[in-house]
Amino acid sequence: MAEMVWLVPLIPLLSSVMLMLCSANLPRLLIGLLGVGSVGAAALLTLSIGMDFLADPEPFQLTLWTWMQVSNFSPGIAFYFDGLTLVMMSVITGVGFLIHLFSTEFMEEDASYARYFAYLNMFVAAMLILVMADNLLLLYLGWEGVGVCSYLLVGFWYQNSANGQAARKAFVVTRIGDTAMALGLLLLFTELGTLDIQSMMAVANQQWQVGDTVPLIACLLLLGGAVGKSAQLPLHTWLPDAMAGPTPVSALIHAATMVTAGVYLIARTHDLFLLAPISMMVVALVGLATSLMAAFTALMQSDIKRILAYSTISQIGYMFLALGVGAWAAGIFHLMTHAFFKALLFLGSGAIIHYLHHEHDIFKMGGLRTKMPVTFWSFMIGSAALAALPMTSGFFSKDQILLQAYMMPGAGPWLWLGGLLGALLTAIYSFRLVFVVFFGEAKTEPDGDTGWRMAVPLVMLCGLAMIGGYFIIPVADVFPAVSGEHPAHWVEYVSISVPLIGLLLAYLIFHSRQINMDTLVNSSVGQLLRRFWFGGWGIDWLYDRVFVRPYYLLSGLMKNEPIDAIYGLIVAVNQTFNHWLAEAQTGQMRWYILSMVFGLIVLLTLALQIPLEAL
Amino acid sequence: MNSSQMMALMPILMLSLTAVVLMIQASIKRDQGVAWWITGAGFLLALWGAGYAREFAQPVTILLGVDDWGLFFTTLILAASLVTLILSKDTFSPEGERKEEYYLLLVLSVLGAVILIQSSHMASLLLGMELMGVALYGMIAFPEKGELPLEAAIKYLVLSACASAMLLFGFALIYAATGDLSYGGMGAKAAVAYSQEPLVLMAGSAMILAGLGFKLSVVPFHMWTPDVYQGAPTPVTGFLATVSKGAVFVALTRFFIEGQLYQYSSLIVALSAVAVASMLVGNWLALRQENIKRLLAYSSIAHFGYLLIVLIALSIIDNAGGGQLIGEAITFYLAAYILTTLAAFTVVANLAGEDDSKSMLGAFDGLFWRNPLQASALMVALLSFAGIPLTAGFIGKFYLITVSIQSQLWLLLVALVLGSAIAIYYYLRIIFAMSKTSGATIKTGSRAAIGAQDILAILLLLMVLALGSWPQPFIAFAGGL
Amino acid sequence: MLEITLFYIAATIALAATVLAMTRANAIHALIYLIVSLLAVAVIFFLIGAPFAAALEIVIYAGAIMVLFVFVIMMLNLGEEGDARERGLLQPSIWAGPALLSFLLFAELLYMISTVEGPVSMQAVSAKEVGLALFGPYVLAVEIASMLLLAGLVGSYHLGRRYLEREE
Amino acid sequence: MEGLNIPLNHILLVSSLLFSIGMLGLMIRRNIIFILMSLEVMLNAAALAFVAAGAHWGQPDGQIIFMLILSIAAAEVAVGLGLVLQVQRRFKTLDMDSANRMRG
Amino acid sequence: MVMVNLILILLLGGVLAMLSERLGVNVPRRVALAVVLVDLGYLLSELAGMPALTQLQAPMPDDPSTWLMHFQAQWIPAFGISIELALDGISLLMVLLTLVLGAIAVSASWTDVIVKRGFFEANLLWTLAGVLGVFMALDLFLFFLFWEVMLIPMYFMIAIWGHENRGYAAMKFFIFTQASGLLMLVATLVLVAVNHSATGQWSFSYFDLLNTPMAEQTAHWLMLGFFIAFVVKLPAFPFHTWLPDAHTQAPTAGSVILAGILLKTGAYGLIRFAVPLFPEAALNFSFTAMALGAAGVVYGAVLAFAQTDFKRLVAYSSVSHMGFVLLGVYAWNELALQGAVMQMVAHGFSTAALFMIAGSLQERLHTRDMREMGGLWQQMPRMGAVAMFFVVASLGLPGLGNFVAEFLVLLGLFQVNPWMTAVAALGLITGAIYSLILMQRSFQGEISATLSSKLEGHGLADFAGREMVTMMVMMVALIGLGLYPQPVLDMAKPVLQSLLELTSAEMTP
Repeated sequence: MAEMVWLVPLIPLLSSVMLMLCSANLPRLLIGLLGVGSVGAAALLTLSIGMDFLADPEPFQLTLWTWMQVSNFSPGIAFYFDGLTLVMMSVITGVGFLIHLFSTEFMEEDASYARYFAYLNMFVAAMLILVMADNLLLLYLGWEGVGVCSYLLVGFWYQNSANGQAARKAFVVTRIGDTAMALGLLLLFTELGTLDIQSMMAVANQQWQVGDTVPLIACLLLLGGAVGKSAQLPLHTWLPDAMAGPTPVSALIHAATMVTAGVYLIARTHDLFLLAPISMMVVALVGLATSLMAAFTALMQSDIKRILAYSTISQIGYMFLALGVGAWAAGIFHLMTHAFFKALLFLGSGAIIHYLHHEHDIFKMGGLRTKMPVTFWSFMIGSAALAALPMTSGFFSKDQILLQAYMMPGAGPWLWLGGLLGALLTAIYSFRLVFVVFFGEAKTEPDGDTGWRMAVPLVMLCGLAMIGGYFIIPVADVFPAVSGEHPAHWVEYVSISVPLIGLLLAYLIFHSRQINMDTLVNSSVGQLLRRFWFGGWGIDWLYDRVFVRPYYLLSGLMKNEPIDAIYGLIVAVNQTFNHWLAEAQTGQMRWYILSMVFGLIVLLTLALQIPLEAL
Repeated sequence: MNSSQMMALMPILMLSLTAVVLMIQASIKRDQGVAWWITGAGFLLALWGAGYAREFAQPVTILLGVDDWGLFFTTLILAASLVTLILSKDTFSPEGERKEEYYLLLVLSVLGAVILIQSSHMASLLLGMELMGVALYGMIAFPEKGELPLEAAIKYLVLSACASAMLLFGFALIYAATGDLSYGGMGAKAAVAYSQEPLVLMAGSAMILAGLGFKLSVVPFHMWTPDVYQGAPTPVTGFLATVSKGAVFVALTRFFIEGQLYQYSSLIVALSAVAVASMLVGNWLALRQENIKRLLAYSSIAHFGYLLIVLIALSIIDNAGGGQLIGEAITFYLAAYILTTLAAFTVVANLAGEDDSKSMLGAFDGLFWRNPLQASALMVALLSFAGIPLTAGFIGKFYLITVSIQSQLWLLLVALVLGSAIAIYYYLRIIFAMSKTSGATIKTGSRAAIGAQDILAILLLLMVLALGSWPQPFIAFAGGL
Repeated sequence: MLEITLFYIAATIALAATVLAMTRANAIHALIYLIVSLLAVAVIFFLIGAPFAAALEIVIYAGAIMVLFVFVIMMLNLGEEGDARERGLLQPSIWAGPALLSFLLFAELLYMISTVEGPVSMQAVSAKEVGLALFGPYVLAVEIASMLLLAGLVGSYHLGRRYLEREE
Repeated sequence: MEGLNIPLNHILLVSSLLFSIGMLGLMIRRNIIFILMSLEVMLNAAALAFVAAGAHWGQPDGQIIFMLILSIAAAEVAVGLGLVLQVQRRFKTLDMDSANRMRG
Repeated sequence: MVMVNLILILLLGGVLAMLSERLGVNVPRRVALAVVLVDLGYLLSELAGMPALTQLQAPMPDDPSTWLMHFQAQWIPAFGISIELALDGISLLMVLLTLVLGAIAVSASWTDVIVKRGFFEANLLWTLAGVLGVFMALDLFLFFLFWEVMLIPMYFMIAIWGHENRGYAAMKFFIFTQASGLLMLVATLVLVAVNHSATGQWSFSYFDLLNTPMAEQTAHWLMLGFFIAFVVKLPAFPFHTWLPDAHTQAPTAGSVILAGILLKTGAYGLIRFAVPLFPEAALNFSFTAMALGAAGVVYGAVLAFAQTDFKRLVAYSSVSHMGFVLLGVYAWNELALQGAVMQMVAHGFSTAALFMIAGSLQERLHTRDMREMGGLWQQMPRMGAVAMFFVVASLGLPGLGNFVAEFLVLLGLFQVNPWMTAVAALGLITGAIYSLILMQRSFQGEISATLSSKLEGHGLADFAGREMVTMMVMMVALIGLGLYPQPVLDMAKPVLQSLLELTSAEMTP
């Protein structure tokens, strides 16, 4: 079975190509079957391969062909399969399948049905290539591939310029990170002579000592890529805007899979990061800072998808924190659980949006609890998991992260404290959402609740979000073992109780209104903070002023080719000479004679110089 | 003078005979058709004579030195004269003006050119040049209508006479310094004279350069060129541009080499200044010129600037080894220039005739579609002027660059490159005008039968191309001269 | 010494007459001065031992060529108003530049002549010697000169004929 | 005739002066007749120099060139005056400054 | 003789195409297509008899017989000039590219040229012939000849069938390339003269002129002469300004040939002549050259972003892309050189396709101004999808040819100069910016008011069969290059290795 692993990305890819080529000629049913079926097939294949693997957990490598061979550079189109790969593939194909299924209903009335599934399938293929790649170059192929698919899907409704703007922003901002990553690849190859991840890490361990500069630079460059793709500070600004795409897309790409690619990348190349402790610290700090920043921002948003987007940023921050403190497995675990509950939440919001005529503003919703029960329960479970209420999947993963952060020598407790604050905020904003949308008086009337194609994925994801915490991911062989020590019990208790406090606060503020925040909010400081947080800490504004506008200005100034001015000058000089000389051709004979005499005098003057040899 | 020497003078004799026959014919019955045929026959005879004389190549008295090189240019010039003759038949004064005098003047002018080419003595140089010039005055002013030919003629006459006076005075000074009037004798004695009275020799040489430079229209003696080119009937302009300039350059070369003037660095400096100025000024002037005849005049200024490089290079390469190269360079460039210019003027003469307004750039709009044959000929000529490969002009320029590299004349090389770069613009302007599809109304309908003019244009076009794409035979030939 | 004195006198006359000729407004006056100048030059020729040249200068230059000028001036019947305009043209602003150029030219020639070694004796060349050379090595020149005159003849005939035809 | 003791450089001086004056005339006069006269002066100056140089070397060549100059002058003047007639007829003036139809 | 025939077929085919106009206005294009295909077929059939292209032996610079093909005939023995043509892996690659893109160019102008079609096709074929000559000539005189002569038909294509400002553009194009060509001519002649004085032989043969001993200063100046000629054609910053005008004003086929093939002659010249002839001087100069390349990458990208004219934008993107080639050549190691070669091929396809799309838009909308477009995807989904494909190709999406090229260049460059690499890598970002804005302004977003008023409810014709087939060829080519570039790399490899070997002796500092 294992050697069939290449089929997993190929099936969606082929389906995508078919959908593109025959888009006009296929009935909708067939399109749906093809789109969903291909991912389903990939999921089944992954399942059966995974079964085999779990029976015999031996990583294996499969080279299809040598991509290119130049000098000593010979990356292959090659896959590597181990526990980590399996986890990622399962998430991608599994969650991906559910979201595809959801989409068939969500996108039912869209004119570009085939195009949608073509893109989505292509995304799945690219994402699979990303996680299966044996070498960083192929990983980069997948990496850029998902970027393009993300671009296409965010800008899916291209008639609206704003969507295009958002899509371009998503692509360009991640591209900045990608470029750093590409430079990292160049550096790694130049230093290590290979891009095959496994052998690269082996060589790196031999060649470098812990704390060397080169691995630090390499790791920081890779981190650049990861930060871009995973929407971490300072390259997170694209993700909230990327919500312009269809909601299932947000669920799949901007919650469950693509945005976690950065986490995967760091986990995959963890040996390098271990060689550069400073980079690990940077990862942790970036993660923590991002998670706090995003959590504050999420608290202020009113657009349902933006809340979820910032929450995603925040949660990925947790994953980074986990990676940074060396809790590799915990990070990946959180990645998986997050995929479940965040996909759930996004799909839930998708259902709301779909049946509420594309309404995004949570304050225009309310009381949907009874009208859309499936959605409500999805949201409840999803939010519980997101807030890491005990027994939900999120609880298990987040708890691990916090505890291991605490255990980190040195800065551990501080990181833990920060994480706790984040957890508190998470609980508050997630239940704020629930209370505002589903409780209170009804403000709008939905068209109904979800059909089966929406309900099935929601229900299944509910299940996963609930029980996902009990999964044991087979990554023990992939990562170095974590010390088995446990922190003091009070630490655990605090960790468990903080989300509950958050829930309580949310209830008091947003539902029962027993705590009135209005005075605080309306004070001048409150307003300022509110606006500051609402705008994502002004980072977008800053970028706009520092990068975007100057770039527009610069290109606008140069539009008419300043270099041409130099050539224009040459032309002007020649024209001037032409003008002067042509003026001299007066047509008057006396003037001509004058010039001849003048010439004679010049010639005589030159000729009468006594030659050197005569002296 | 013995009979073998007479044989060596065969082309000159034939031309003189033609002149006499023309006069006799005029006195019997005036008929310009007959006169045309007589002239043509005379040129053909002279051509034959030029071939015949090769066996007898030798100095004839002190005045003329008949040699292979001179005979080659004699042939070339006679061919150019034939072209002029053919062009003259139809393209100007179609209203039956009596042109016998014109043909007679043409023959005399050619005679002057041939003498000039073979001159080895200041007297023959003087007489040849004047004969050519005096006949040309008449030819330029020949058309009865219009004021431009008259203006051109009077300007040419006065300025040319002024230049002749300079030339004469220069000769007188050299004669005073050396006591010899033949190039060789002068060159031999110049060394002595130079050690005693260097300034007289140099001043004389400078004035001679000025006088000859006028005929070559190099800067700053160039100002007459556009006016005369424009005002003269187009075939005469072509004649002036090819025969007159070519012959004068050959004479200058002889004088320069045999008189060993290249030894004197001050003259070389003066000549270099003239060359650089010509290359740049000529091209600058042509840059935005709207009248094709004037444009060609300006371009000829630049071309003779280029050609002067070869003479300057003599000062460095000398006769050792590189002399061969220089000889080939002069021969090739001049031949290429003459052929190319003839091709250009053939087309201009056909299209513009005597009508000045028809030689404006606008009149050439869409020529490609109206008259592809003539347009192609003009295009190839212009490309050859511009020095684009596969044309004769390119090989010529190739020679010049090689020569200037071999003699390490970097300044001149820079000027050459700059000038050529500027020149591309105005040659292309004409080509662009000819290729316009809008102005043409694309009417190919009235396609007249291919006339003599067309055959001539094709012939010249093929020769320019042949010389450019298969130059080896000609190089070998030129190397043998 | 007599010759030298005569030479200086002749030279002075020639120069003065030329200057006058160049500055006259009236064509006939100018022509007369020019003839005087030519005659003075003829005297110089005679003095430096070229009597044949002196004779030719008088007969052909002063005699024939200048007469051509006279003919034309008479044919054109240049009137007084032409004179007046010519006078007006001789403003300093017109001649200052050319005069400077002429002066420069002369200065350079002077500089050049100043290097020529002092008095050198002249040798007389008789008409016979000239004749022998003329029909010896220079015989072709005579032939070519005849062609040249023919060209001049034909040219002026063509141009003059048209003028005369038009006059009729 | 006996040898004469007139220095060559003096004669050259005279002829240079004549040449310069002729040149000056050429440059300042507008009337075509005067222009032709100026040309004659210049040619004459050259002729003087030739004859003097011939005498200096005791050769007949100088005088022969002088004769050639005569013929040149004659031919030029003949054609030149022919043109003068045409100029008068066409332009109704002999002022050469007015003959500037071609320029640029 | 095969190589001579290749050129002759095109030359005579051009004449044929011109004459065939008398048979009907639509005959010339068929003739032209047939001629190019026959030429291509002829080449392929000849290659069939050769050793497998992926296992070429290294062409030795001192032994022409090790080359794939070699032809020599006397031409101007007085100067040691001969008609010397030779083919090695790189030349062959370029020749194949030329012929394939030639066929595509014919297809691109299938309908948009209205007047004088015969002459148009003739010019097209003659340009191709000249380009083939450039890629095959190994006599420097002959090389120069082809180099100049190919400009003339190209000039006509722009000057006669170009757009509104064609005169200016054609003139600029011609003068830039001619003037720089003059420098090359002078440099060539000096080189030959130096060789002449060293050996006493006149020779223009590449084989003889390699390893000409000369002073450092001389080599430097000569190298500059060649360098300028080539980078003007390439074009590299700051000699690129002719390109936006020429590309914009040229008819579609002209743009395709210009961008697809003609620019490559500059790159080819650098690889073949400018560096190997003067290895040491090139090494000393490499920093400047690379800096120009990097500057071009960024500058081109920034200016591309600013453009509102579709073709102009694509033209500036060429400037940016060609910057990579310059970087690759002057990094002068196998990785970078392979990258440069790949870029030449891949850029040929991607840009040609974009110009074709521009041409199709112009044909349909009669404008190239993107402010008058917008939302075209809706009207022409196939064209939109195709455009999207080539846009992402041009921004360097992995899996497509351009990525392989750019990555190899960067990889090779990184080993030489990491900082320069960082600057060049900015091109990846800026490239994304302009590529996507192209898509946004033309195919996405709302339909502009001008356009909708122009359309008045009429639809626009989407890509039809002929266009789709042409596009498919290029798409398949790019995917092939992106996923399995090995055949191309293998063809170029022996050549590059022998060049590296040739120069390594002198280049070691």
